[in-house]
Amino acid sequence: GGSDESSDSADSGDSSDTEGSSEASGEQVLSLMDTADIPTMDASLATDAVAFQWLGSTTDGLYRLGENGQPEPGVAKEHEVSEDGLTWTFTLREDAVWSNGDPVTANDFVYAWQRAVNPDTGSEYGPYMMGGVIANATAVADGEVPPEELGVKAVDDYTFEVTLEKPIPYFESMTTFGTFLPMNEKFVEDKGEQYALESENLLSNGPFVMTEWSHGEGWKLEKNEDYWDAENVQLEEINVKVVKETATGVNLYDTGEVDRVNLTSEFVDQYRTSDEFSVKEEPTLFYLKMNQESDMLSNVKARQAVQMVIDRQSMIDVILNNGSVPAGGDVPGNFAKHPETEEDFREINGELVETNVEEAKKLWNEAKEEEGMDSVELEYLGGDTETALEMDAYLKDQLEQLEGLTVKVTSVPFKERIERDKNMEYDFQNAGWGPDYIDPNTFLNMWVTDGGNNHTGYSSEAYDGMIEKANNELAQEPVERFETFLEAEKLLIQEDAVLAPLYQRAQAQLWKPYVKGVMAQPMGPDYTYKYAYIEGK
Amino acid sequence: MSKEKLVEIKNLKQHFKTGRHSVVKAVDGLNFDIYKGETFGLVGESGCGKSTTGRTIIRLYDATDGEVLYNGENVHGKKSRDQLKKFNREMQMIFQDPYASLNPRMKVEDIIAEGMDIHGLSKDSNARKERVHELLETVGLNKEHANRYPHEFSGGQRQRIGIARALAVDPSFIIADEPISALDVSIQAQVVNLLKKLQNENGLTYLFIAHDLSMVKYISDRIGVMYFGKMVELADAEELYKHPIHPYTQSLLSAIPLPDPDYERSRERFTYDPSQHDTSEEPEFREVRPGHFVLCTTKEFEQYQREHGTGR
Amino acid sequence: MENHKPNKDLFVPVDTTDTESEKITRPSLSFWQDSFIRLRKNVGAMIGLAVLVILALLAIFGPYLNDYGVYEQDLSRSKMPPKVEGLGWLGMDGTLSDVQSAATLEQAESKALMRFNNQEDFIETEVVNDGTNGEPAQVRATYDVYAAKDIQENYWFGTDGLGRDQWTRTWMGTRVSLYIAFLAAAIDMLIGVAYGGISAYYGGRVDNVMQRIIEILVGIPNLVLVILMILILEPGILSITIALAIAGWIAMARIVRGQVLKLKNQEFVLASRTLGAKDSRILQRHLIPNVLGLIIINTMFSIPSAIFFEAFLSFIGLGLPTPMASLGTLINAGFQSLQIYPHILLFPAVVISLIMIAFNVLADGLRDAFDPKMRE
Amino acid sequence: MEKLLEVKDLHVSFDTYGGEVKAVRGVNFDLNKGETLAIVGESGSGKSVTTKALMQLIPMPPGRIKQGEILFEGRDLAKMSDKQMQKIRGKEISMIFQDPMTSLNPTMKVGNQIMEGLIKHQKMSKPQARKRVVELLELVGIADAENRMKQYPHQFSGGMRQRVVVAIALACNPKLLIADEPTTALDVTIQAQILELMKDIQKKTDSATIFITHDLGVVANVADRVAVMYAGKIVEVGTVDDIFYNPKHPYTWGLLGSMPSLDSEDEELYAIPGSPPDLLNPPKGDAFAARNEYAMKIDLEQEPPMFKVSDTHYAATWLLHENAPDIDPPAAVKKRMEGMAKTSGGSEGEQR
Amino acid sequence: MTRYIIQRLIYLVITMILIATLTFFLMKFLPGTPLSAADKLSEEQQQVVLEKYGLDDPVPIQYFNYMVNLVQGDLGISFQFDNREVSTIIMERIGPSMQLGVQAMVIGVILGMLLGLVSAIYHNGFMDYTSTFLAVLGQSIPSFVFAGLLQFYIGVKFGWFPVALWEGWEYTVLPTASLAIFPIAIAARFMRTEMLEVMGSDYIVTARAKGVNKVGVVFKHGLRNALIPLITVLGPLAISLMTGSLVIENIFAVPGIGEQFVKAINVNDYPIIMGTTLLLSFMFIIIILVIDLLYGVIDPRIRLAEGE
Ligand SMILES: Nc1ncnc2c1ncn2[C@@H]1O[C@H](COP(=O)(O)OP(=O)(O)OP(=O)(O)O)[C@@H](O)[C@H]1O
Ligand SMILES: Nc1ncnc2c1ncn2[C@@H]1O[C@H](COP(=O)(O)OP(=O)(O)OP(=O)(O)O)[C@@H](O)[C@H]1O
Ligand SMILES: [Mg+2]
Ligand SMILES: [Mg+2]
Repeated sequence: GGSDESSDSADSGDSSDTEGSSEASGEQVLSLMDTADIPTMDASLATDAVAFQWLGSTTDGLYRLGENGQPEPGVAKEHEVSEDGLTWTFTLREDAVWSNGDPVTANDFVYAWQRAVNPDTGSEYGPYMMGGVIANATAVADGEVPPEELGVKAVDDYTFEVTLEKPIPYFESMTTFGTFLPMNEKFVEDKGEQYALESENLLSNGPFVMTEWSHGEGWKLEKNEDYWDAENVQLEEINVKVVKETATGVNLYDTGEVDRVNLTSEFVDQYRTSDEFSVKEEPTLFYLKMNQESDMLSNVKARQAVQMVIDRQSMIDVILNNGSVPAGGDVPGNFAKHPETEEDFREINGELVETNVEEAKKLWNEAKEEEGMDSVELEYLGGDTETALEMDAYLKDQLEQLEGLTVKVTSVPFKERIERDKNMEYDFQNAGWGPDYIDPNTFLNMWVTDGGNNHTGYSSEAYDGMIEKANNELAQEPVERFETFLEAEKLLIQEDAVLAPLYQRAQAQLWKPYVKGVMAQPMGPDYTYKYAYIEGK
Repeated sequence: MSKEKLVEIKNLKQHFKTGRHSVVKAVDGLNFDIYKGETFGLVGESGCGKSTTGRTIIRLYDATDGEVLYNGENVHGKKSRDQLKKFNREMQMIFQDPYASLNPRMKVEDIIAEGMDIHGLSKDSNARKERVHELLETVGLNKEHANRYPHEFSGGQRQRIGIARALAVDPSFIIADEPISALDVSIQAQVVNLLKKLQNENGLTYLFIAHDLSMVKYISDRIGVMYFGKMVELADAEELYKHPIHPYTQSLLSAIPLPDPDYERSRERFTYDPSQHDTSEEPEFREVRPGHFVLCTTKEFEQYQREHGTGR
Repeated sequence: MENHKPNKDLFVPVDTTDTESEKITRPSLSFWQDSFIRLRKNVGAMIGLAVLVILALLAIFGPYLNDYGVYEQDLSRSKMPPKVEGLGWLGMDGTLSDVQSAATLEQAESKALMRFNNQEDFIETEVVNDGTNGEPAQVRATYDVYAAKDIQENYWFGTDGLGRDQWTRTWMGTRVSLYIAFLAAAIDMLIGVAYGGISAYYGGRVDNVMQRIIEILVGIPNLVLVILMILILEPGILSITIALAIAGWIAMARIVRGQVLKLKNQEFVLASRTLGAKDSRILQRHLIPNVLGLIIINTMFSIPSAIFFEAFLSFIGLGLPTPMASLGTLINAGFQSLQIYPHILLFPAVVISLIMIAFNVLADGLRDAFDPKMRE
Repeated sequence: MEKLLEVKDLHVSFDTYGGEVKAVRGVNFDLNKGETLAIVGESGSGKSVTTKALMQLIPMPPGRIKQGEILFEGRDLAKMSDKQMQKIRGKEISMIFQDPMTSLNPTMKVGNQIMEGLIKHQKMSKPQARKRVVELLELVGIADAENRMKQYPHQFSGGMRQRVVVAIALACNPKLLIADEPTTALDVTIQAQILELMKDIQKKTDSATIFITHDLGVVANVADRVAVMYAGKIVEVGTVDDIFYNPKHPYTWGLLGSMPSLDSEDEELYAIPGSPPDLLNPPKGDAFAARNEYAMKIDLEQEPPMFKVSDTHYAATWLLHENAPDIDPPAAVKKRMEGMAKTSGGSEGEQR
Repeated sequence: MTRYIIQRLIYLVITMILIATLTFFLMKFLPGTPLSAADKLSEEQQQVVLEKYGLDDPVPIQYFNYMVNLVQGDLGISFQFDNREVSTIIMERIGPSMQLGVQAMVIGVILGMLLGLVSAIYHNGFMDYTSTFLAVLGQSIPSFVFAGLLQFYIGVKFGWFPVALWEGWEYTVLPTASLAIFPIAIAARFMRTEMLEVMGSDYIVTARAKGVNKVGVVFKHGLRNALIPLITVLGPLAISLMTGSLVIENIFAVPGIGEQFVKAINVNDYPIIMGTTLLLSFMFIIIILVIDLLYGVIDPRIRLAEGE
């Protein structure tokens, strides 16, 4: 989903040591911190990384993300896909139970998914994730048909059948996402409004149970002894504290109160030499959005000039200083692989933008001529966090190398930026995007004409055609589909210069050496703690 | 002394609201006249309403009831700005506290000339300056003082500046509200002498308020004694001193310490007990001896007449 | 008694009347001169004043004293330590240093070098603890950044994260902070004085209504009011100023009201009224000049609070938009690097503290100077 | 008579912005047991400073006792430490101040304020002290003392407050009572009551009193002896009759002359011209010279010593020097002297 | 007295209504919605969500509903925490803030007073200059700078107290200290000035003339009278604590209301902003009321004047 330098969870980790079978020793307690409270533990309502993280730790969906971001069995043992790719039948394991003893059944999925798209629930991610994916989801969400019409069915207690709108090659990875987690109907209805507001009003069927939740202060997870895979879970307890200031977090880390802390650039200098320092790559991409309805920016040469004038490497080295890498296009590196060659998407397409100030100035001047303008003041919509402010100041400076361009920076909170984005009240906008499922489509799809998150005024028949084709005709043809996406990205970035890619985010962090087995994930929950353990504390 | 009435005070009342339900009757039905060219002394203990009387007469307060006639004209009716201005020139006031009555941020020249500025009495700044110098000399200061600030002066000098300010608009009636009680003994005489001199030279009329009977007696032609918002006795100065009739007046007179050890050794003090009065009827102001009025009931009136007789 | 034998000639009367008697011995000084003399004798206040003047001068001219622009960035020179020729002993020698510890001396040494990107030519290492006493070995590395980057000119206050000159930015920030403070104080003074003055002078029903309004305003914490205002108006100099003005004048209004209430029954005001003065004259000539001292003092106190408030707003993310700098935004930016690049925080923090101290001391001095009890 | 107090060559100065204010410049006087000494003189002449110096109550800094001895029953108070003074203050010497409105602690119950000294100096227990407070309040004429002592000062009228102040001063039966303008803030009628009260009590307890005022009427009422102060010095001292009926110093003349008597006629009052000298730079010679219409050349050059008029009567003016011309006191003063002659038959009449 | 309190309470209600109205309409000016993923929803779907928050009604009706709910203690539901009642959220957070505030206030006022007293007693002496200097310093350095230094040196370097978090009494030490510095400074300076003023007044001289010793004079006679003006600054002090706590709570990871308020501001969570505003205003008015009553306790003159 949409990303902001600050709005994401501070939670991330090192996956250096992932052999789950290693012997655990010492107290199996993991101490963590998050920069924000959990907004909700109701899977239908969850929208942000913190919520998905802890939902993921306490609840198993059909599948869950395992090693290297690959789905591994959760409540579903296996599944079959029909010939046309539209009907998916999942076979559920029979030993999965809720923490109140109820078995996890197909109906729990039917209930949860229907609830997610039911307009009465007020879910935002339900319609977003399921719309256009599961049959009738959009119609249900818009209140045109009742939730019962959603394309999901409990064939029997342990057989769950899903009908898709169209073939979705990446549907398996989607089912790991928080919105698709099951819910115990009886329990949820019982609790009513109070459901998921406190730790007592929660059920879990995953590796951990949330046993304490002091809002604003922190929460505690304990090992779920009834978990079907309990024997592979070694951690007894996870304690999470809410800490907003990085400096405070670092101090807590130094005094041994927490086992991991995320570093901002200032602290990277201080800790880079530490053995405990590491960098976690994320498939989250940041770019400068340009409003094509603005003066000058309607001109493709002007946009190309913007792409070229920014020295991204320096920005990353100095301002971010956290292992982030320059973004070469619209799809991050280490995210999608060629179905046959296993080559990385990013590597194939390479750097689609280069920094060339001379060229940029030339293009800009040409554009000025074409547009008949001599000078222009453009508004830059930026974030209000410390790093964002610095970056914005830097970008302003960089952009103003283009003669006649004055950049006015407006710093607003994340939500307000989204609001302005929707109304296209900006000229430049520093925006980011993280994947909702593991497929290039999650990045490329939004730039189609009237795409849900386009808001740049970009509309290209050629581009729309390519994406359309990839998602329909080529749905069952992985290789060609992949290549179409490669083409589309080139068109988007190189020819039409819709965005100026900035960087792919990484997270510098300190991590106590005795913590092992934490896996970082590209989407959904940032980490899998199921296999984590403490050794040598 | 001509017996022409300059100011007539008729049933003057001034009540202050001090709370939702409490009212202070600071002045409660005063009747007296002040003749042209005389000094009318008003005495009474602290808080009996002397200042309030003075301030009400000069319109600093709007009277609750009653009227004040100046040259036969009611001062308290609604008046136009011009009429008010005229009145402001006729009647002036000298205040009790020489420290509080001069604006510490103004030069003496501006303080004295303020009335002239308001009434446009000086043609230009030279004329203004000259008039100020003239006034300063009249009150016994010199022109060098015009450029100074009040805090550089002693109490007596300040009081003289206050007098000069009042004189600047050529008033014919001056209310002096305890003009000397805040001053040192050695200075008091300076001010009193000055007031007397001005009266002789300019034919001023004074309402002289004080609680010190000896000074009042010295300066006044007639004296009114106030007690709790009411006038209890009114007579010529000599007469009042020699024949105090109302018990309050007697107690007041007996309390004044005089700079005469022998007198003091032999002095007897009367204490006034308001409950000694006859309460059978509302007391009225009656002439016990010629020109000598006392607040009393009929019964008391007869008694007073018996005791003090008519004339001697 | 001692027997005096003074010269007989001395026993002749002399005329003393008038010559000496009315002479005023003290020099003619206006109230303000008088106050100023007292202020001048107050060492603290004078130092405060001097500091303010110097800071103001630096705020005006400081940015031009070197060649760096306010917004001029150079990422290759980010976070440079301060360097002033001759002030090396103060730590302003253009080097960074850090202590690294590891199990063995070699490891510690290599870490120390790595800390500054292994630019061995410019790093001096020093063993703090050789690790033989059972504790981890510690090595201090001192890195000459200026030499390493071959920078000739000095950054007196170092640079910030974007390689902008901190000296220039600090004084630009001081400029903004002083501007905010003075403007807010001025508006505060205008509204507060007028409100309090009118309320007290006209009294009665006017006063009643105006006081009820104040009572309600008092009930809303300023902080909340200001934040709400800033949320509505976009963050920026203007909105901070407006917000401060909205919330800050109440104290002033109350003070002025109290004072005018006291003054308006003073005899010199009554005297003016008996002379027929109009309200406007009384307000202008008599009341305001007499409250002015208090107004000035109160303003002296509200100035630092305005500066503080701006810093606070910056800290919670409602400060000035980038790349503008106020002391508040600079402190906020530097706060994160407190431990490793303290200079980024240090200079703005010192300046803001100096301003606060100076204003506080000056206000105290003024209070003494204007205090009538201190008048001789 | 037994000497209770002897003040010798007392100098007190204040260090101010403007320089050294020499508030008291060599004051000498003594006081016998049971006697009332009135100190008169206009505002700023150093009356309060002198008496505060006796009890070491001058704010230090800026004030300081520059030199002089204050012998109280032979002990020099000027050399005592604050600790030692605490035993004397309130117990052996107590003080009544001018303003009843401000000299009581507004936040403390009246009874407690009186009790404080009793508990401290008389080592009384609380109930004992309370009983004594009731007695004292009744003594100074406050009815319903039991209840009144539980009230706060603002619930008392001005006259009653001044009575409380008197009660505080009297609490420990001091040997010396200093009353610094105890009635200036009061109305004439209440003033008379307080004066009577004080005289009564003094008679009962046989304490000595120093009574400060600038009201000669009050002096005539209370004093046995009078000291006239001018510009930090005592310029004339004598019995009350000496001062009123045979004044020798022109300043005393001025004071007396400026008060109208009830039978004085319409003539102009005798006023002292000008204003007192600035104690920052006291003039050379006689400080009063500038306002003295009888001033002589020598007044401008040399300070006059104390000339003896009689055993009880001294004055510091060159007019008493043998070389000085004979000068008649002003008419107003003369009249007073005559009045005296009429009633008691001699201008140098002795006190009792 | 009771009548006075009742009158004040009526004012309180009026003030609260006005504040509620003011904040409500101010909020209506602001952009932002409860949607956290507005970028992903169609207009209709967004409408559905808005309905849940009652934001689809016309503003006057929203206002009416808001006020009606407010009277019933219902402040609506938070934008950022789905389905959670604002009142619950605020109540959960108020405890730590109150504890910190009260601790800091008590420590601040007591220590400050002592410092001021020392200053006044040793007027113009070394102690006076030292404590005045400390007071000015405390008043001049932003509390968050103090907090950062305390955390680093006391917490990390010396390890005397926990660095941050909220798990027991010892965790309150550093935040309380950071918060108390300003009140200490203010109280000290005020106390000093007032004490000096009081020490120059007539009744102090009277007390000294009674033979009361210096300490007795200061504590029995001076203190109470010097307190009267000091009480006046308690209100502003309370505000400064509120201001301070916003950042201090952030820095020390205290789960308090201030920290939440800042967060709510940053994410435009209007129901929480409004709720917190109302709560802060309410507390503030109560503080002012208490202070006014305190006046009466300390100064008998005021007690009587208002009693009637
Ligand atoms: N503005 C006012 N509001 C309420 N009460 C007032 C006001 N002015 C005067 N009073 C009251 O009216 C009464 C008379 O006051 P006034 O000042 O006239 O007395 P006074 O005789 O001049 O006393 P003093 O000798 O002390 O000057 C007093 O009780 C006083 O408290
Ligand atoms: N604290 C002080 N600082 C400086 N000068 C002082 C101080 N106290 C008194 N003085 C000066 O000492 C001189 C004598 O003052 P003192 O109070 O003794 O006069 P006083 O005779 O008691 O007058 P009053 O009748 O007004 O009480 C005055 O000139 C006064 O200005
Ligand atoms: Mg009066
Ligand atoms: Mg005195």
